Amino acid sequence: MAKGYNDPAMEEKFQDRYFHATTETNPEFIKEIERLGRTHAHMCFQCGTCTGSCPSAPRSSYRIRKFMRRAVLGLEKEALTDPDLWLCTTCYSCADRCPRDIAPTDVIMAMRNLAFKEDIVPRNFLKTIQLIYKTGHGVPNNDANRAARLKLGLEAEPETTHKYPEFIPGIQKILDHYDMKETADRILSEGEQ
Amino acid sequence: MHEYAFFLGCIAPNRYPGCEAAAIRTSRNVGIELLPLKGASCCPAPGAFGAVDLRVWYAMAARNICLAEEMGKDITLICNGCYKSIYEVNERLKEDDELRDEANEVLAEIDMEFKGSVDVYHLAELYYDPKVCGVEKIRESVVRPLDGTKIAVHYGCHLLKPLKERRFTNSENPMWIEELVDALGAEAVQYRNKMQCCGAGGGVRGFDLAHSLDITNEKMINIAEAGADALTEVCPFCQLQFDRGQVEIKDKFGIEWGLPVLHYNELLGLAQGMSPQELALDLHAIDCKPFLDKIL
Amino acid sequence: MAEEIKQPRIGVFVCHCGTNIAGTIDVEAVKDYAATLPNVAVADHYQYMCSTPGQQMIQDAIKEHDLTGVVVAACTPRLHEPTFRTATKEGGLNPFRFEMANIRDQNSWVHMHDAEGATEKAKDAVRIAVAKASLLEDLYPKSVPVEHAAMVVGAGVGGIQAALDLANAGIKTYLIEKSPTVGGRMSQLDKTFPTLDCSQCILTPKMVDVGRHPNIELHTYTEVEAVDGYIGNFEITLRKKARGVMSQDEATAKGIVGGGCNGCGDCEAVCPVIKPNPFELGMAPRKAIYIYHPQVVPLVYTVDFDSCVKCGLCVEACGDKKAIDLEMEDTFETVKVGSVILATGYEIFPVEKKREWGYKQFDNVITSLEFERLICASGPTGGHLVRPSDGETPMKVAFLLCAGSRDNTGVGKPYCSRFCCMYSLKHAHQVMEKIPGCQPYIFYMDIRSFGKMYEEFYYRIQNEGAKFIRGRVANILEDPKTKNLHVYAEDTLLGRPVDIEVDMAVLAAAIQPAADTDHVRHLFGVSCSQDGWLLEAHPKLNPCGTTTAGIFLAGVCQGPKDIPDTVAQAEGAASAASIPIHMGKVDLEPYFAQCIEEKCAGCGMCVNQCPYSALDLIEKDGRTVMHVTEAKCKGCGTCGGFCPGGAIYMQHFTTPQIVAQIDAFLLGGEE
Amino acid sequence: MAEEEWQPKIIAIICNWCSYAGADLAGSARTQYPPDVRAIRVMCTGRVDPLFIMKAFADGADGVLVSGCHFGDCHYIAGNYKCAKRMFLLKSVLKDLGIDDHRLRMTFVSASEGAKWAMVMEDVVKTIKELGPSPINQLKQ
Repeated sequence: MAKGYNDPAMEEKFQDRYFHATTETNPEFIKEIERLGRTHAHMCFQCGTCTGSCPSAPRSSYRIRKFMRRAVLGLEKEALTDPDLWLCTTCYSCADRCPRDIAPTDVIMAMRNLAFKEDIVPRNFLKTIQLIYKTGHGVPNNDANRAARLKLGLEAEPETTHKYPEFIPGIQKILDHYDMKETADRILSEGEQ
Repeated sequence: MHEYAFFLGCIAPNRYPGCEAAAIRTSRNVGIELLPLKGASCCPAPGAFGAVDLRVWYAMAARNICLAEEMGKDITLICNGCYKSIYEVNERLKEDDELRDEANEVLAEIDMEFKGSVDVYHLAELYYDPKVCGVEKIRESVVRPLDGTKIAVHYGCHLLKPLKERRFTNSENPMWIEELVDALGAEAVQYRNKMQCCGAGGGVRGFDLAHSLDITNEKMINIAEAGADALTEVCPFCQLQFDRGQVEIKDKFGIEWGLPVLHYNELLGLAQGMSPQELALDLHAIDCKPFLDKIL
Repeated sequence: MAEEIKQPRIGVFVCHCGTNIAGTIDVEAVKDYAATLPNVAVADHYQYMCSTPGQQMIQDAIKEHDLTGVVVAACTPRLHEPTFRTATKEGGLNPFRFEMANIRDQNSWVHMHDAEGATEKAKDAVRIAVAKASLLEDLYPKSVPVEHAAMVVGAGVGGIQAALDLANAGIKTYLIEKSPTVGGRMSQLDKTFPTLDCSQCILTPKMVDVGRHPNIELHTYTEVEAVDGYIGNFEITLRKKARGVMSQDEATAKGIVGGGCNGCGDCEAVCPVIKPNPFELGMAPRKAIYIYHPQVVPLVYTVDFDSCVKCGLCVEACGDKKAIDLEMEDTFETVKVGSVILATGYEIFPVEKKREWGYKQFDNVITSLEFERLICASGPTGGHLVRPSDGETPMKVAFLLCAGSRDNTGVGKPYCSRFCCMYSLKHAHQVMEKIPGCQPYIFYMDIRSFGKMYEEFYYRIQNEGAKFIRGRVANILEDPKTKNLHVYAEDTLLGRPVDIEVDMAVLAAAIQPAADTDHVRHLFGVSCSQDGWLLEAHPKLNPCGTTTAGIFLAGVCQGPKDIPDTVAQAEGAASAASIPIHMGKVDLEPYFAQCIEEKCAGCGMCVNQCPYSALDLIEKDGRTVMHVTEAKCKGCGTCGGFCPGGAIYMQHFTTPQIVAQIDAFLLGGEE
Repeated sequence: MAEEEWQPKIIAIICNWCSYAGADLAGSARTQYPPDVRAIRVMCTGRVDPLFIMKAFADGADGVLVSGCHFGDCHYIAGNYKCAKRMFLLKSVLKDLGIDDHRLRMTFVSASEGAKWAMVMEDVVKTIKELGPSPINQLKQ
């Protein structure tokens, strides 16, 4: 709720910080998360086992429990725009220990999927998409490695899309089906402007 | 001879080819034949691809599985990231009609169909499984015991977790890779917080390298405390994080560890008499010589 | 069976149950429909049929319309069948001419969003009930005498209290305990919350009382082997396990004057075999001939034949008392009782299954029950709390609540174990009291201090300086050098992960039914809830009873409870169990099988079907026919479901009645 | 009637101690399920004479459910075992008569399994709807 102060700095400083449960939340958010993440996130009772298990928590502001809370309440914007969303190493310790048998990691993955739909995604993810589109591999071969392979008695190109590039168009079809390359190119080029 | 379709992934063939070479030779010595899975791609990386669109993750992994279905062979692989993608997608598509139909809709565009006719195994679990190989067979295959060496084991997250979606029974204090290490004549040492993540997964290595290295560094502190001569793992991505990560840790934090990092297959290769050259250990960022000096 | 044939005249009464039924089902339509059914003389509906005016309606209608049967469409017969049978009887009909249609629990409540479907189903249910009611007959319950004795299985505090109450009410009571002494879990505890009185101090007098009460026959080291009979007349076979030692009474009975065990302990002193003492959870040794602790009741030694090497040194040491018999064998005894109370208690969930907390992996992670023994003055350390790893006094202790409780993973238990919050508060108090400067950290999700003076106790412990961290512990790691523990959690109120280095961690482990509970409940025919706790007849209105008449429940075997609740339920169970005994007789529901002798071919196949040996073949008028012993028949109808000749007549569930119900549903109704 | 969606006629014969109590529990918990099944209460599934079921099918039932206690939990020791054996035999008889044996089902629902009762109801209705009207009803017409 804007207060109508003439000084924008004051307006910002004293902005309404109440949690407005009826206006601020998106009830569809938790449903989307549960569909994508295949886990009953709404059953979270905030015990903190997830954060306590998290290797990223002690070295950052990332609190997976907070993301669970945002999921339960439907705080979509707050969740998707928080850069901490990308600090999950997907170690799944939280999933193994959650007493409510929820997989918080999969909640994070679902949120990342939803963030990607909003064009919120770190560049490294997009570059991986581009590499796979081009070569079939996220970490492609290079000349030094080819030389090493030959020394080992292996063929220069492994028995993957590297040796059989005829499989690459199929992979591109799959990625194109979901507009992955196009989206990645677009977001990356927008970032460069 | 047990035959499997060998899913290579990206990092093993393209960064640590010694892992690939070792896997093929060492497994043959214990009765496992790895057949090339022609035209396989990235698994795709569960953190990188699962994060942007899980539907693509399912479809791409399903394509790789279809290649093995066409061969009529179960899949084996040597990377935990690949294991998560290929194993989990295989199991989920087998169980969930909706997911399978969605994946098959896309696969139909390239004339493929996921049938759910094969199983997926990590090569390490086959080594441990007495029905396929077993610790005894590994022990018998050793010609150059790694006597007198202390080796720390890193299991890697995606091998065991989420435990509910795995065949394993313990993700808190497993000891079976230690048994495989002990079988080589080495001493597997325990260290603090053994099951902690290497820090690389979920795209964090690419998103915030320093953050991911800080996790790795914590592991290095704990491993050093235990006095290990080397670290072994069963995942080339963890290997990359520990091996090249040490160089990056030195760059960023000014700390030098110098701990050799070897994939279990490389370790097994050494114990079965392969030379460091045959394993391309020179491609490792951290010099393996201090460790090799103890056994050669 | 076939007196005067009278055209049935049925009254149908549809209950609204406030809006419980009428909110979904069109009761008016159901009533109107009922009026159109064959044999229905009157149909009506009312707000609450179970109320006094509702019952009066039934009574009046019976007289006014000369009814032969009554149908009430309302809740479930499991709730109000007795009510309406009474009303039917008051109206002048035989109470068994009543039939109920369940249109609430199995209809309006489960089809709340399908008014049309629910109403159709209610009409069908009424039609089915009317069909049965038209064929109901007068039945007369069989009255049987009740044995003036009771049995209590399990001699923890619940069983002890129940036995004392029964015995004080003048009832001969058999108290059965599988271990060598009475006392149960409570005797292992140090102090009790919130009053902090010593557990042994308040329990021991009761233990002594059961040992010498003239109305109590105490059987320790004894298990129930078999159960036969029914309410009022249970015949229970006891297995008295070979104890290897005779009590003074047993010795006297064998003519050994002045002999038998007097608890002197000379045998124990010479016994060469050392084993862990289960009473001390393995933290202290015992010999192969042992007592758990000095206050045992009865004070009689026991030989552990699994570890005894039969060297005979104890026999020598015992001398003229001749109490020890190393060749002793199990003996059996059958007793007759009118009612039974089960008080089989609980055990600790094997919390090592939750691997993240390192129990049985790290020395200094212990369970709360082990803590009780370590802090107890009569425990293995004389009440000095020490770390198992090095015997040092801990200065920082973590208490982990919900260790396996409130856990939906399938590894732990989904329920709240209910007393862990309170004893953990007590533990925190104890470490601060006994070890000056010792800091307790209580990791909790919620503190459930719901009982009388419990919240006040929470206040007190907080005031004494315990640190409360609102977060469930993620994992515990051990410092390999110091054996100290790092406890990892999130302080969810602070929003930061915490790593607290402590000397010792105490897991408030979940509880689960005692190991033999399942075996015991099968013997007595008692159901269990999904978690394995014994199932009460009604969670609110009959929490001590079971669905098997004459069997009652006391204490934790029915679900987690603390000592006050256990004792309260034990007293309730004792009161309930004493009712049939004081009445001296009980009415058995007359659902007996009858043989229709004209149809019986005497094949005898039914005889083997009967689980109660109630059926025999007899010679009658030159033919072999089946004969039912009514007192033995419990009315299951298994014989009736099997008889190839249709010669068995199951009262109240006769073949014509059931077929009429089937026909009414499938062939009756609107054309 | 005929124009509307076909409503199967399903009859359930259930024991007093476990399944009937479980069905009541589904009610107390307000677990919702389709209303197609009509229940008849007996003290024990041991009472269930195979003729009852044949009668129900002859009368035109599209499906019959018999539900009792879990094995080992029978209030009368073993009535449910005996019933299960009969149902097993009866299924083969039904098949011989050209009636799909999925139309007859025996389930085990305890007094504490309200949610399971609701699942059984869902599943029975689904199964019978998939099978369609009983062939006996078709013959009758």
